[in-house]
Amino acid sequence: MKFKLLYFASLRDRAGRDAEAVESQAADPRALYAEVDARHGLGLAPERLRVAVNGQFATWDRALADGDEVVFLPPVSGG
Amino acid sequence: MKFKLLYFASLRDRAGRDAEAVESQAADPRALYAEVDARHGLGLAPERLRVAVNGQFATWDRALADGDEVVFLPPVSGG
Amino acid sequence: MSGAFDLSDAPLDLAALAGALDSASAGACVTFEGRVRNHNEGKPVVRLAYQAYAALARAEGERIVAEAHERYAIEHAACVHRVGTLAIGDVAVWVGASAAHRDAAFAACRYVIDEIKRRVPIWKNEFYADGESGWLHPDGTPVDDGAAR
Amino acid sequence: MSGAFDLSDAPLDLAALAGALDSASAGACVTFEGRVRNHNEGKPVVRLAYQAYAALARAEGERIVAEAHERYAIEHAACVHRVGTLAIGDVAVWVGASAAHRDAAFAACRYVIDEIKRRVPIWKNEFYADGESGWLHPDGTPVDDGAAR
Repeated sequence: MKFKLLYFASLRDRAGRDAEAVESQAADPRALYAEVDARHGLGLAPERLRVAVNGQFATWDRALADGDEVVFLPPVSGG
Repeated sequence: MKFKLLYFASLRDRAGRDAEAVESQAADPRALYAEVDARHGLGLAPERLRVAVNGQFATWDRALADGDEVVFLPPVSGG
Repeated sequence: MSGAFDLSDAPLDLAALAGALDSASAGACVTFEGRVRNHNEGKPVVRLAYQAYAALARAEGERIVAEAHERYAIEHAACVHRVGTLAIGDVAVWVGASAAHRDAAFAACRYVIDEIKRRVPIWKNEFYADGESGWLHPDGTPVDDGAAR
Repeated sequence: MSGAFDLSDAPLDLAALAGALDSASAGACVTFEGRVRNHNEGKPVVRLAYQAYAALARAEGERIVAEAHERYAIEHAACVHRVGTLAIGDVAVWVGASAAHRDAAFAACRYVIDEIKRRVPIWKNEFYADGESGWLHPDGTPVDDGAAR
């Protein structure tokens, strides 16, 4: 399946990009994060992140579908 | 002794004036209020008022001196 | 602390008031505006007038702002209260507080408006659509209504 | 509710924002401004930059303002958050709430800023006087500082 990933904040710095297209067999965000973390060394354990799929907050074991936009969200610090 | 009285809000309406010079032997604000209430029918019991003497909050049994400015203050409603 | 509390018989310049709270170290600024509502206790209000015992009002207002500085870690606080005749929507009272953190700014702003309403010798006379008017209690009920509430 | 929450890459027009809270029946208006401070955790800050996941930030921001309407008896509420590079003193986030009574206006304003800081996907990168920079946690501590606090 093909996924579109967006990176923000420290994950963007570590990945060295703000977006990437990824080809993966990951069934859920947990498996997908393990893959990209292994490749980029993102530096944050998944317990410290939230995940969004197609612009909405999602659970780590949500089933992914081809074409999904997946975003791993570092702890927020707006305001 | 001579006192200067100022009137505000409903007391001003009842007294029909915003200030008056009063000649009185009243020893404290309590006695002075009884006199002016009897004359003007001010309509508020002293328990519902505060009193100020010479621009500062005062007690009802404070000794008055010749020339004092005495103000009986209805319940406030600013804001 | 000069000008921490003031009375004004002219419309308030809110931008100028807020500007006085600026500080490079203040991360949080909270303001409160009290405006003339078009109703009170179910009666339509057309305008209102404030009377103040000016000398004591200024002294007590300054005291309240000073207390806010003692109680909360704020950088600036100020309050201005209108006197005279106001129309619906006019700002009757403005309070602002700035601080490094928002807890202190919110608490100080709330403290000042609560104490102003409780302690400062200012009186509100509401004029109703039916031609009547009446002086108000701090809780918004009429002074001349003898019944306890 | 359109425009109840927005992101802006340009300086905020505070007067225009406050004007949107006006209502003839609103007696109380509370605003919060979060400004860029010149220090954090004891380090001098020279500027900062905000990144946002814009689509989700807008949706979550609108949800928070809608929650404020459900929880408190308010007439209007709104919030705008800056993105991009800001200088010391710039307003980074503005929240306003109006209501018939001040309890609701204070509570709603506080609710919105607290939830915005907790839930909306916006990240702050501080640039320090020593040339370093760092992404921040919600509590203002650095993300990359491994030690628990």
